[in-house]
Amino acid sequence: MSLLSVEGLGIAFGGLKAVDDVSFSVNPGEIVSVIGPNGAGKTTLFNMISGVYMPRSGRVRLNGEDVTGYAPHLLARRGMSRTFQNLQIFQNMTVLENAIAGFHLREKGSVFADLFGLPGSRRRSRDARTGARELLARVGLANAAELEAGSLSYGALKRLEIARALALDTKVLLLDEPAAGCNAVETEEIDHLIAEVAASGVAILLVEHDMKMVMRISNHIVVLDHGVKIAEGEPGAVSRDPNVIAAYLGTKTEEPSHAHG
Amino acid sequence: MPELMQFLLSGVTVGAVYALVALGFTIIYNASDVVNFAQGEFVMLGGMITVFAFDAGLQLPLAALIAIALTAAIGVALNKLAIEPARGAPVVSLIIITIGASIFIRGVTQLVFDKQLHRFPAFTGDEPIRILAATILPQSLWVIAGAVVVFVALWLFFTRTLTGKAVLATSNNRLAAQLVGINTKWVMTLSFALSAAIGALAGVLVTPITLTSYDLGIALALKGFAAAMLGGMGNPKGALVGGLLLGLFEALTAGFISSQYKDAVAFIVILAVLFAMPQGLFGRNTVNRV
Amino acid sequence: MTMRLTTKQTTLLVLALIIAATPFFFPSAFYFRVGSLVFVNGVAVLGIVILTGFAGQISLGHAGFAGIGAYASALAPVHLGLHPAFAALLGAALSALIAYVVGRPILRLKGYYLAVASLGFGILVSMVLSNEAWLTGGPDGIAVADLGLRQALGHMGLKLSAPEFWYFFCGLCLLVGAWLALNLHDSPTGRALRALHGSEIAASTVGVDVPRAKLQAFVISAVYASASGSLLALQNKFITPDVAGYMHSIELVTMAVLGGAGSVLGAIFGAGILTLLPQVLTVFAEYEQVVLGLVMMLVMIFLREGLLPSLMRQFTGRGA
Amino acid sequence: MLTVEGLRSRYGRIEALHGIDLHIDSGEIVTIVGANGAGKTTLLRCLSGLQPVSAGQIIFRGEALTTTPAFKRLERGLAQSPEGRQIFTNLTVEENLRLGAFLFTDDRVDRDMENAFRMFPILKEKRNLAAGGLSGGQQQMLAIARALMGRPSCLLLDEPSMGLAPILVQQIFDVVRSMRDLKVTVLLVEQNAFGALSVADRGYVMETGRITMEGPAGELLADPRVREAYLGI
Amino acid sequence: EIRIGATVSATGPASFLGDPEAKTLEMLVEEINAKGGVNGEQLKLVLYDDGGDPNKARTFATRLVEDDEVVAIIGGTTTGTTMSIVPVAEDAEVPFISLAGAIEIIDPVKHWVFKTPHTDRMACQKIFEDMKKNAISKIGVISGTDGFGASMHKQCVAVAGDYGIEIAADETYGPQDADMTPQLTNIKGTAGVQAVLNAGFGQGPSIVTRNYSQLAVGLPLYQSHGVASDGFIELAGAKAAEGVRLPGTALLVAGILTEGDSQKAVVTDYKAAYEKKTGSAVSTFGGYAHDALRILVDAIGRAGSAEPEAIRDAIEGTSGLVGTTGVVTMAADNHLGLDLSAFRMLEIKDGGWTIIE
Ligand SMILES: Nc1ncnc2c1ncn2[C@@H]1O[C@H](COP(=O)(O)OP(=O)(O)OP(=O)(O)O)[C@@H](O)[C@H]1O
Ligand SMILES: Nc1ncnc2c1ncn2[C@@H]1O[C@H](COP(=O)(O)OP(=O)(O)OP(=O)(O)O)[C@@H](O)[C@H]1O
Ligand SMILES: [Mg+2]
Ligand SMILES: [Mg+2]
Repeated sequence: MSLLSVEGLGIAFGGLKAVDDVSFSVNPGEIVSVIGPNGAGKTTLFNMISGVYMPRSGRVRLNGEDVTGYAPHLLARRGMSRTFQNLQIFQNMTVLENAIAGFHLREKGSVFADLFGLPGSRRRSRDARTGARELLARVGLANAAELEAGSLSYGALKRLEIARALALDTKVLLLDEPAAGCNAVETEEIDHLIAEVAASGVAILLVEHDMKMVMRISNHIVVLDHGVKIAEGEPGAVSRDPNVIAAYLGTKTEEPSHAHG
Repeated sequence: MPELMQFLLSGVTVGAVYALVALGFTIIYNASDVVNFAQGEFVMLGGMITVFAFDAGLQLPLAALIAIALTAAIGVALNKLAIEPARGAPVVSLIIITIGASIFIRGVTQLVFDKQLHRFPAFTGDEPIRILAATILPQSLWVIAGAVVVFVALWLFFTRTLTGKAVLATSNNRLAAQLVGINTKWVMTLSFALSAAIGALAGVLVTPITLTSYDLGIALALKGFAAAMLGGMGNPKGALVGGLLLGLFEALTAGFISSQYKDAVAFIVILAVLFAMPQGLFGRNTVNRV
Repeated sequence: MTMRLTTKQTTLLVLALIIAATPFFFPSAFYFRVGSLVFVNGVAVLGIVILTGFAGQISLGHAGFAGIGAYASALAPVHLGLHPAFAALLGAALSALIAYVVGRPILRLKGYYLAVASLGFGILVSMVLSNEAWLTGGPDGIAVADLGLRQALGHMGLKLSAPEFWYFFCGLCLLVGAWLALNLHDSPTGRALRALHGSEIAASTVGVDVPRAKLQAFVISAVYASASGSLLALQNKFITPDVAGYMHSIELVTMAVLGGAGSVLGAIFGAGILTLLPQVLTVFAEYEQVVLGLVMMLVMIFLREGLLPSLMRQFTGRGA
Repeated sequence: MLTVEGLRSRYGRIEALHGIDLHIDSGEIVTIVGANGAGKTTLLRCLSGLQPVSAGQIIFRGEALTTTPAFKRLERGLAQSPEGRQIFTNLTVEENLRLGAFLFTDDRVDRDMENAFRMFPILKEKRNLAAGGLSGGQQQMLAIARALMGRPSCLLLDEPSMGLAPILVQQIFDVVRSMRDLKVTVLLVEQNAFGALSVADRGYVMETGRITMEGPAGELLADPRVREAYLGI
Repeated sequence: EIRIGATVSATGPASFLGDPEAKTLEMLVEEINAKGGVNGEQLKLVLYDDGGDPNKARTFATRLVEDDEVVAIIGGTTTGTTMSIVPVAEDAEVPFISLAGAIEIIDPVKHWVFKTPHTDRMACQKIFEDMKKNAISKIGVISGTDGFGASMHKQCVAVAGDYGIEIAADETYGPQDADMTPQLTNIKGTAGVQAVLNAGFGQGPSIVTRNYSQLAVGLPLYQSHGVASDGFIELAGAKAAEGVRLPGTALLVAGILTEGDSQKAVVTDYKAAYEKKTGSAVSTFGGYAHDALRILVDAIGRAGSAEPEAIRDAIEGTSGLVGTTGVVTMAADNHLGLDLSAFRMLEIKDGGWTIIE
């Protein structure tokens, strides 16, 4: 059974059907990419899956359980985490604290233990701190740990978000344009990170406009246009699909061809 | 029911006072996202300066004009000296600054003028006007008319003029506003001048009804704030409707339920409305995509 | 062991030192009185630190809880025969309960909408306190029973005058309050609060139950306010509805923000400044308001993170 | 047209730019490439006046611009499409564009707006909706279109292709190219170094607050260091 | 030098009362010192403004006794502030003369506590006496929700029965309200009401009076001593205020007191001096402060000592002292020393005050 499955999901804003009857599924260890033109409904799809928006129709199943419209923190408890296209950083905290916040589910205990600083609470904090430092090292932000999060550059914030999302005991990870704002070399680093995470058995759902990256790491690609799924399949097949080329890829003159694969 | 009619007239009178104060909040809020807690002091200044100018022998219209101009200047000074230097500070800090400013203005007023209650004559006499067995003072009509005129002017300003849009843009994204060539400092100056002038105008209109004294501002600011939030902060329509509704709730509660708890009932209604509509009746629903 | 822990220990140490050492410079009991007021206000302000500084939620009605605490201490001994100390505890429990019930709906609101809703709550409380004169004594206030602890200490050989007793007792309460708040700051719950302050949506995606966390902050801060109200009532042995008034709510928020809402020591510092200021300004009573207003504006303009954090930054290059 | 000499800028105590020298001739397209945190955005913010300069000079069309307030720089002809898009989320798409031409009240405003709509048809579709509801890429288009509404003689673009679908990325580079015909000077900051260097005349490479390389775009594109560090080849 | 302490509400919601009190105290101390002081010693007034906050009042009271080492305290503009000063004065054993109205201040008698204003109860009694005289037995009451209005309301409800008066309608308004027509409409609509009584101070009563005339209620309107100042007629408007009755002090009608009136000299002097010094009209409240200081100075003089205990005893022995509020004669069981005769029933006629007894 697939870990995450989406069945006939749909939502509308005003008259606009932003997402319309979209279905697909993701298995553990698999990387599924959602691509499509700007405004196709990719982020909206993410928002419905992760409980930010309430879908108007359709179902989201996590591990077989119907979790449609569950609040994000309930989904987090069930192992879903995500990053945001429009960065959502805790600006009032340090980089390290941002990462520690990712461990919330593992470190939280009773308020009383926290108020009275009981040993249990202190130990959990300590563990989270250690874990967070490791994660920061993994995304290349070890040196920035004590800085205020607000002082990072865009690309660094992007990576901080990924670190925070990884901190959860994730089973399903939703990444919304993780490589935006990163150059080709940095993108490749993120590639590796994602592949590594997937290899550990996490189901990954990825939205990304960097086709090199998408083609390189996806097992499966879903193509949206105007909220509707217009194609689906292996990277190779999708990239040759004339509909996809017309709606999304265009004729590629800008990409250095030898960088493919 | 003549009682009902009387309650309604009372509600509209008081509501128009609240609406005028609430309308004063809109411009500064729209330019900077700051609720200016010194708005009540502008109302007070409008009344007090008029009183003293009038007592000094000036014609009432002239006294009122001086009061409005002076208050606008004070508004500009407040912006230049206190708000502008604190640019970029978090909103709570700005709230504290405006509260500080209101205390300061109150303190100075009490030194420059006095701590007595004052009033000046109603514009068109005190002969009550009868409407369906109930009565209303002519000055109330002035207040209502004032609220409506200010509302229309503000509404046109924000929907029909580029300057109005520039004001909105400034609060929405100050950096971007500068990038498109908006002189955000000037926008702020303008906003404070206008807000203060509207406040002073309110003071001039309501003083014959409510009387004025150096410490009248707090109560008015609170009610005006509540009214503005009920209607939805930043929207002139909200300020007008919120003010009138608040006045009506109070009057009807005082009339039919309990005068002791009229303010309580008004607040409970506000809570209920906000519960159903967290942005107030006409508040803009900010979309922030993630 | 880590940086953070030392911050906490320094804060507590500094606080304890101030409480213990300043009395050596006190020429009269009046100073004990003022000192204890600083601490009483400090306790309430700590609640604001948790609610506003940590969780970023504005309340303009927190004095309402101080009112509940104060009047519980005044009324429970008379009507329920409780010892004043238990009455104060009852007040805290009642405040927590009311905060729990009220907090649920109003914490859904944001920013100024939350401000106006909490304002309404505060006004409601003070209105009940002054309107229900049969129970509360109305606007003119009501007498409060003696706590009796001073006498008890006296019997045990520790003889303190009333101002001395209240100074040290309130100081102790403040220390405990500060210790709790500091614990919270660097605990999982505290981080969750600060996280939702930064971004509610991101906080919830990392698993923070945002409404619940806000409610926790609200309830905890209500208990602080209630304790502060009880201390005030017990110390003054007399209480009026002003304790729950709008002005008092504003005062509390101002103290917190002026001193530095995000910092425990800073906020207490703010409570100190605003409590002492009127006493200092009596020399030019006429200008008191003018000066108070000016101080508020100047601090916020030039030290926008609040007095203490800004000053610390000046000296050490980093916030408190 | 635009000359920058010894430009330094700091965030609090930390200096982000350690003396930048660069120049752009009239009508030129110049690109800056560099890793995350190199200081590209900071440099553009200095140029458009959003970020205070601690030392050095900015000279634009022969006049010093260093202390000119941000809002006056558009009057001089300098427009920016900033990082993070910075659109007016509470205003409609059309209002955003109209404000882009805040300085103008002539008929050309309408024509420019029609042009913008032709360039990005989706914006026309959404003209009466709050810009905050747009998708990330749509907002990016709006930010670029808004900058163009200001009739700049020099356009500063901070990662204009970010978040855009490949088909639109091509289009953005086409737009940049078309600036050459309109005699608009362009300073382009891009992570898509390949694309940027392909359209640009010249390029600079920035590393931790310093310019470390400069030259004609073609040369940089061929430089092995650039290829390894920024093109991933 | 004899140090006298005072804490009044010169600012805040009760500044309407506290401001003239502060000015009066300053003026009189200056006057007394100019005339050589008391017992050959100069008076030193330590005056604080508590802003109407009982908590602050208590702190200032502590400061007065602990730091300023005053021999007596005057103050407590409101009942709330007074009640929080009382424990301080009692503990420190310093005589305290309050300027607030409530009867609780001196009933039961507290060893160190005195007061100068009539009690609210006396104001109610005076008004009800007049109503009774006019065969009024059913009235409507409207009162402010502030301390003054609430306290007077409570007392009036308590003593109404003594005069055979029934309160058929009972309404309130907030101290800063702008319109009271709904409440007055309800009173007007209550069957059988023969008169209306308004307990309050500040702008409320002026607005009530104007609304009352707007609604053409047509029944006698009684105001409280809380509005007893010339300013009231001006604020309410002479036309609206016409016929309003209230219990006032001699101070208010200084000009029309008969030559033989024992208070004439005192009130005329005070009024003239105050109005010259401040440029604003005297009010009953300044008069309270005037009387408090006079009583204190008189007591110090008689005691021949500035010891708190001696002063206290002397205050208790005050007899026949002519003040602005009345002729004060205290006793061990009477720390007020005024009776109903000190109030005069006044009516506003042709924009001025007349005595109707
Ligand atoms: N809250 C909202 N209010 C109004 N319209 C919305 C809202 N959310 C999404 N939309 C609309 O739904 C459509 C899909 O938007 P979405 O953000 O999902 O696109 P996307 O595929 O993520 O695009 P991009 O690649 O540019 O990020 C867009 O046309 C957008 O304007
Ligand atoms: N608000 C800030 N406060 C403190 N430091 C900052 C701030 N903004 C940026 N910095 C620092 O300045 C340096 C340059 O950042 P800048 O944003 O200019 O980089 P960039 O080249 O645009 O990177 P990216 O490609 O990630 O957008 C970085 O080290 C960053 O951490
Ligand atoms: Mg998207
Ligand atoms: Mg950048």
